[in-house]
Amino acid sequence: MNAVVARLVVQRLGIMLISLLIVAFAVFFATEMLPGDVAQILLGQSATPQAVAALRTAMHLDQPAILRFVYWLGGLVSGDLGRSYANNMDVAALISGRLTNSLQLAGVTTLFSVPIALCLGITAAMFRGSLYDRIVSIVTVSVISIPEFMVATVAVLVFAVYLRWLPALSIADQVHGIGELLRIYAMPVITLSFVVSAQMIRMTRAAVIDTLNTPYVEMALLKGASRRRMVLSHALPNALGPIANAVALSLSYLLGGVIIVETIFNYPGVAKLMVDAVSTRDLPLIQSCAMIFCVCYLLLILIADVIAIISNPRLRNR
Amino acid sequence: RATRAFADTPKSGGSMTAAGWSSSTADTLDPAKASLSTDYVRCCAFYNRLTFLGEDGNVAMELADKVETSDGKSWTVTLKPDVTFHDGKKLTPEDVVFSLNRLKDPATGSKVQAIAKQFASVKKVDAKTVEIVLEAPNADLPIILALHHFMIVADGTTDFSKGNGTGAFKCQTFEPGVRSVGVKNENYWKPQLPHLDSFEFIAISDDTARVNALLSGDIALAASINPRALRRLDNVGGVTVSKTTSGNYTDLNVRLDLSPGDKAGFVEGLKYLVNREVIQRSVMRDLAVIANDQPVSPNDRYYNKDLKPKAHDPEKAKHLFKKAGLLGQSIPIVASDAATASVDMATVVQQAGSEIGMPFEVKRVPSDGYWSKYWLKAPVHFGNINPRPTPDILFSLLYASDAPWNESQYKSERFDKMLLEARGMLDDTKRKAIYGDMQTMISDEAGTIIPVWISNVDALSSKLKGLKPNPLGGMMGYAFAEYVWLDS
Amino acid sequence: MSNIVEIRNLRVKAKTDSGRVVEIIKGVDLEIAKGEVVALIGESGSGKTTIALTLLGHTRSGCSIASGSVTVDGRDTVAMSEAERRRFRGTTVAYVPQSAAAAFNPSKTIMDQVVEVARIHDLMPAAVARQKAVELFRALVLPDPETIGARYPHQVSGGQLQRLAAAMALIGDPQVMVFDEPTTALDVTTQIEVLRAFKAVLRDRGMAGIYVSHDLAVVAQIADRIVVLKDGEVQEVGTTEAVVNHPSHDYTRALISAFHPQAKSSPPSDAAAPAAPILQVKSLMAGYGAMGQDGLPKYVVLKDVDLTLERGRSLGIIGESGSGKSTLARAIAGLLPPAAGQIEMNGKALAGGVRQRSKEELRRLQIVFQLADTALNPNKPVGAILARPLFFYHAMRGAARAAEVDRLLDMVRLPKALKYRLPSELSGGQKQRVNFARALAAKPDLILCDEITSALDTVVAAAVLELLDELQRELGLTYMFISHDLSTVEAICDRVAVMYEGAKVEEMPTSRMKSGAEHPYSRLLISSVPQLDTGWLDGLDDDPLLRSAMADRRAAERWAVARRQRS
Amino acid sequence: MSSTVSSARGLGLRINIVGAIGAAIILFWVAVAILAPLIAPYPVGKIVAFDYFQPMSSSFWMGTDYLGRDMLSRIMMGARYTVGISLAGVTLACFLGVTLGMIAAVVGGWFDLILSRFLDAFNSIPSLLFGLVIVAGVGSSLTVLIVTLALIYAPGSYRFARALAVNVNAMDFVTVARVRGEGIVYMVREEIFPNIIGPVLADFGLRFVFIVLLLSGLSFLGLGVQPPQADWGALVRENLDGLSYGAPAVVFPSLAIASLTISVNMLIDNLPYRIRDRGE
Ligand SMILES: Nc1ncnc2c1ncn2[C@@H]1O[C@H](COP(=O)(O)OP(=O)(O)OP(=O)(O)O)[C@@H](O)[C@H]1O
Ligand SMILES: Nc1ncnc2c1ncn2[C@@H]1O[C@H](COP(=O)(O)OP(=O)(O)OP(=O)(O)O)[C@@H](O)[C@H]1O
Ligand SMILES: [Mg+2]
Ligand SMILES: [Mg+2]
Repeated sequence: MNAVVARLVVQRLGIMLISLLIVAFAVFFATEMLPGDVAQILLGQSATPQAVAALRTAMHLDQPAILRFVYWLGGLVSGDLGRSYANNMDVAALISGRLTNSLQLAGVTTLFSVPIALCLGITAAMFRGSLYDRIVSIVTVSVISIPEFMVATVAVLVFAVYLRWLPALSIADQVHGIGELLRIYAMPVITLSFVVSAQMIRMTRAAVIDTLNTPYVEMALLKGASRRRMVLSHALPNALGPIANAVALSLSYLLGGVIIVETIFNYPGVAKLMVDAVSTRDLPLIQSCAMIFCVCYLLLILIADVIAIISNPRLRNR
Repeated sequence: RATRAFADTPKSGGSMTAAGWSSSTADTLDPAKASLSTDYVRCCAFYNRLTFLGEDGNVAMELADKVETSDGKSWTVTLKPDVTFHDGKKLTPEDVVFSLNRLKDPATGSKVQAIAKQFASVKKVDAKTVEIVLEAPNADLPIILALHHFMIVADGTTDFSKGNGTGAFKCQTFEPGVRSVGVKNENYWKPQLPHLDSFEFIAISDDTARVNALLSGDIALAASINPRALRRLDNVGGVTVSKTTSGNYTDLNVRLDLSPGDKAGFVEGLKYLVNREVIQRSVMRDLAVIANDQPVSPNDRYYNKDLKPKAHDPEKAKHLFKKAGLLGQSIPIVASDAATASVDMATVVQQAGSEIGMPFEVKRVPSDGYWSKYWLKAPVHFGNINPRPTPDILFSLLYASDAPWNESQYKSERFDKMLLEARGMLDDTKRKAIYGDMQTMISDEAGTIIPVWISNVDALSSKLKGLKPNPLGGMMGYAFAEYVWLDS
Repeated sequence: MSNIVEIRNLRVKAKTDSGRVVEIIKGVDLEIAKGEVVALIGESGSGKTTIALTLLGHTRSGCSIASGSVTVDGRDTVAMSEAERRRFRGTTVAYVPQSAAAAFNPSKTIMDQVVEVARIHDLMPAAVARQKAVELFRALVLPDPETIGARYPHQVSGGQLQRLAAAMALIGDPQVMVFDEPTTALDVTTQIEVLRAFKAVLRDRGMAGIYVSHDLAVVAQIADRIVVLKDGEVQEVGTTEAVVNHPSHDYTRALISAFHPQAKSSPPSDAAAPAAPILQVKSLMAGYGAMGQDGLPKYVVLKDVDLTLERGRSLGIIGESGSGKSTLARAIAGLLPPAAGQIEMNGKALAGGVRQRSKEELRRLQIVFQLADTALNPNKPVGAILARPLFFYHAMRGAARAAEVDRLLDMVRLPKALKYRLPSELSGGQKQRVNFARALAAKPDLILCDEITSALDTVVAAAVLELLDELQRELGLTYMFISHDLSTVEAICDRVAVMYEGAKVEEMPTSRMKSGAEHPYSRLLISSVPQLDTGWLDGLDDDPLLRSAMADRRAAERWAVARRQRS
Repeated sequence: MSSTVSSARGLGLRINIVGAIGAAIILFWVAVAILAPLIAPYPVGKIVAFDYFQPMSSSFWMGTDYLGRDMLSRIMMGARYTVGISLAGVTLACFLGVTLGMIAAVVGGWFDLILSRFLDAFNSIPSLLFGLVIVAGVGSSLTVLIVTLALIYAPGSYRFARALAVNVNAMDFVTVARVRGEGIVYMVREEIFPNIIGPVLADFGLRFVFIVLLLSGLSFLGLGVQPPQADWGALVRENLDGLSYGAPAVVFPSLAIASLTISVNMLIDNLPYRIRDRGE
């Protein structure tokens, strides 16, 4: 790693801390705005004012919320995510397993969808204007315009209910070995790929076409280079920056945005955890999830920017 | 028939997965805090109650050998001998005293604190007897003790995550919001039970996904399925359906102390406007029984058979709205997915209203926060009430002047007096008469419109045997795990 | 003697977006003998590049060959299949582009791109290709021939890049080289080196070449024959000697007479009143990058520059590429707030940044940028571009404004109909005139002209210069005229300042430029201007002064590159 | 590109066949949306058949939904919400995002840094939480829904537009305008915007698709469209049970969504262009 990248990374990590602080405050105020608090929600229909007050005292929730929030922030500095209000478990313990699941799903989806999306985007750019290009672009838009829950449900109906090839539920900790991994992840991964690929395909295509119009690609043509060479060897390296950015933005969806997939396939990930946390007003848990989403998002953007720099010697050697 | 008898002979062994419809990080193994079906299922598997309600609605004994009283106020409970907790500790009266007393303590966060308040004292008498003294006589105590929250936990328990009870299964895994696994308690005090070696319980909140998981064989029991999935289940082999008509209902509440509910005629008009038949047939797909605006279910022995539901009569409704001076005024109805089928019911009312020139405006609000923000508060809104085992509980919870959940702010001194009177009454015939009158009062005077009783439908693999309906709710009153077996 | 290239009745058509088909090459015949270099000259838009590209069987998108044949080495590039063309390109015909800076892929090393032809056509093993490339670098007198290939395009200077582009073309040992204005973007000192390198290589290998340019003096040094084009048709063909000395066609004659622009006619009020300075620059320091602790930016470009511009006069700024000419203009215009020093206009100090200056101050001082391509918003028609300053400064609207736009177009000798076009539909000269007209629209006192004629052919450039002169006389404008083309400066300026490495090294009246320059760099610069004389370039080797100056320069260049790589 | 070219010479516009088909479908849906109350055969909320998920029939052209309501009427009325709200939402989102992005690029410096980081942070707040807060804080109406949709999608649009605008901002013609003393509004509107409009429109197309889908998610949170009305996404969602019966109630709204989103993108990829008089 060279100086430019190192400086960018250091600077971004600094900014990340500030962003996290902003997010923490925003989430805190947002949560405060929601009706009801943990005690009230845990008691549900039996929440009489006295019961709520007593439970609040019992749960040490009688301090002002802002104070509890500040304590939580203090704990965060020392790496302590706090305890969940809803079930008094350590938030870190509550999250770790689920985060692993989410990262696994996101990872498998990335491994699956990114190469396919890049291939489609690049080939569509290569044969711009051809029938192939048109089909790819229409199919891309159709694919994202089908709601996610529908894709997932159709997949379950076909592969799990009628054909019985795959399990309808993806229970992450049953994975032993590659065959099982494929069986269990197949449907969630396909569903998610449908959602995230379109943007990657379109942006890749646009970025490659953009660089295909440059004089150095025309020069390659005049050197006798084949279309393949023009695209892969000349256009692509220069389009890497924008492509990495588009990929990063699409992938950032894979952590917090997959609630529907987690619900339908009963996959225990952090998106559902966050929803649970919101519905129980479990502030430490909400905060921790929000921090995770934010860190992942900023990291993805950072990685994209680093790729852009590394792929561009002009920036790399500044 | 021979085959049938053969099929009905319980088989031991095997494991199964069942799915409820909701779970979250707030899942708990503390019976006092249990709030969702998933909690009840777990509690039933890991703990026992002193009594329980059988499929016929009659009280049976579980951990208690006997529950006796002479005046309805002071009760003695004799415990069964030789019952042990999962950790090997013997069941003692101290456990019962601890379990019941903590329900009273507001700091516990108990769901039944309002009911447990009537325990004036719970005391150990001797090595196998506990004495419960009530604030006032209540003939229903044995039924109250059958509620899921009244499970007996070991004395002094503070950490409930182990699920240390006397129940048929030992808790092996408990991940809130994800799943729980129970393995057979080999030392279970009930002979021959449970049949299963282990069972796993998860929740699939998406209705379609739950049915699909059953159809694909991933789970053996899908609780509370959508009525619209029935047609699908009819056409496939290997799946059966278990219906329970219980006391669950979704009601349209009009607060009598706020406009428009305070205008005479409005509530009555609404009762005539609600098309119960359409709700039963279209919204509930016939998995419902038409109800008569009061909370005691037809299964209950105190049900007043003579009280007829109001017929759908738009003209009469129109007349009544006009009388209330509200005809033509747009009135919001708050509905939410939090209250089962309430959005669809609201649109039925809305449509009926639009045909007589009464524009209702459906306000769908998020399920999130519904119970704290809208329920009991909005002038016209929906509620959803789970079955309760006795009219006394229902009335004191929902209709007494000081009831915590007085959905329509119904206030009647006469009603309150009748409630107290009936509670301590050990004579069943008189009690029935009083309860009958009270049902009529609610139906005519309160602002709660209860159009139908909602049946609960569980779908199960036909390999799963032994599941019977129970008045406490679906999945055999949530206690299926102990009783079902797998037929290979 | 057999011809290696024969173009017969070539017609190229282009389709415009309204579907109209226009012919851009209208039946051209052309032949090139083995070992012969033929120059294509003609004004911008005359079809030079289009013809050159047909030798490789290529047309730019939107264009296509309508009819005719282009036979190279006995094969017709028009009739070939695409696969055949691919094999043909780089091996039989090779192309050296107009802007090498744009033609190099910024993300690949130079070596990779130079040997790419060999790899594509599988001409030789990689190691051999590299060896050959190094030899070519040496033959093209590039510094550090062994290691220069490992650099990226942005790490070498423009002149070097142009030579590297030639190496890239030569690696496949083509029989025909196509040079498309390979020196237009270079300053004179660099141009000489590149020209010499090209000439040597072509001569050594006996290659045939087609050399596209609009600069007659350059062409005179390198070509055996000259073909003069206009509007897609051949106007005149002849040996270089003949065309340069006895042009027969009007256009050629215009080209040649434009080469010797009229020297600046002294302003009428010259001696009478010593004109008050309109702009004074006092010990100006400016640069790029973050401000350091000493109050100076990280890269200081301008070092202590003093300048005085007198009203109604023109000051020329000359200097090699990177010497800070544009930076000076940017600092004066307020685009680059100075780190130290002062700029005064009409005796009043100007604020450093654009935002602090008043609208009136901004109006009086206009800047015209070097690259007309990027200085015009590609999405606005010419009319709108010109109308904006009229509205902005003078609140003109409606018919008055339309009339004024017409007048401005007229002033810069452009047809009125042009106002409906987008900049991309204009030729380079037209764009530059629009660019200039926009500055005029503000009715300024002072115009900073940054290389406004360097992309234009001599005829057009001469016309623009004449226009500048005329406007100065009519409107009393003051110019600061930046250029690396000394004859241009000579034509328009009263005084000239020489910049070298960010400092003003010398200032003198234009009339003394040829004789009175004292600073060695000024002298090198002045003697590098090509002459319209076929023997000029070859005669240079005998000039000892130039040779030593060149040697110094090369050392300095090496040092500069090394420094750039370190930082 | 497409060989057949149809043109509207009267307007001086020209559009190719693919773009024309896209435009025609969009116009069709806009017309349906406008005329829906007049042409819908039944009231949206009326249960017209006791049977649910009925197949297509002569009285119910698109079958019935899960309650036995007429699907054709529901889709027609749904067009009002899907077409109207999505277009308004995406337009507002892109307007906000693109404007701020361009301003950030032109102004640069601290303004840019702070705005960018702030919007990045905003972007990582889950939209569910955001939606809930909105409902809790400001209540629910169509306007609120549109603004919420816009706020959710504006940061992405901002990032995209800013990256493009930064490149344009480095061009000389922008500098020329700056030296002229132009204000920020002119710079952004006249100099930057026309030069990024192409990619911005392509982005608009994708965002439109996402918004159509997000709409149904938000109406389930109680934001905006209220029963018995439903946007198309909500129609698909509420009739999803019908999927296993192949019910038209779930197929038709899906087709409607696909036809609208695809045609918007088709139109954007093949926008009509003006035949300009270039004076020759
Ligand atoms: N794609 C196109 N569509 C329409 N006309 C075009 C297209 N490309 C080039 N032209 C026109 O073709 C003519 C010849 O262009 P060409 O680039 O060959 O000129 P040139 O002599 O090389 O000019 P320059 O000196 O400016 O490079 C010009 O008038 C130009 O406007
Ligand atoms: N934005 C910038 N950041 C850093 N350095 C710059 C920047 N712009 C120009 N420079 C450097 O400043 C120096 C002077 O550049 P300037 O553009 O003023 O040269 P010039 O004399 O106009 O050259 P040319 O004849 O090529 O136009 C060069 O070394 C250049 O690399
Ligand atoms: Mg050219
Ligand atoms: Mg310059």
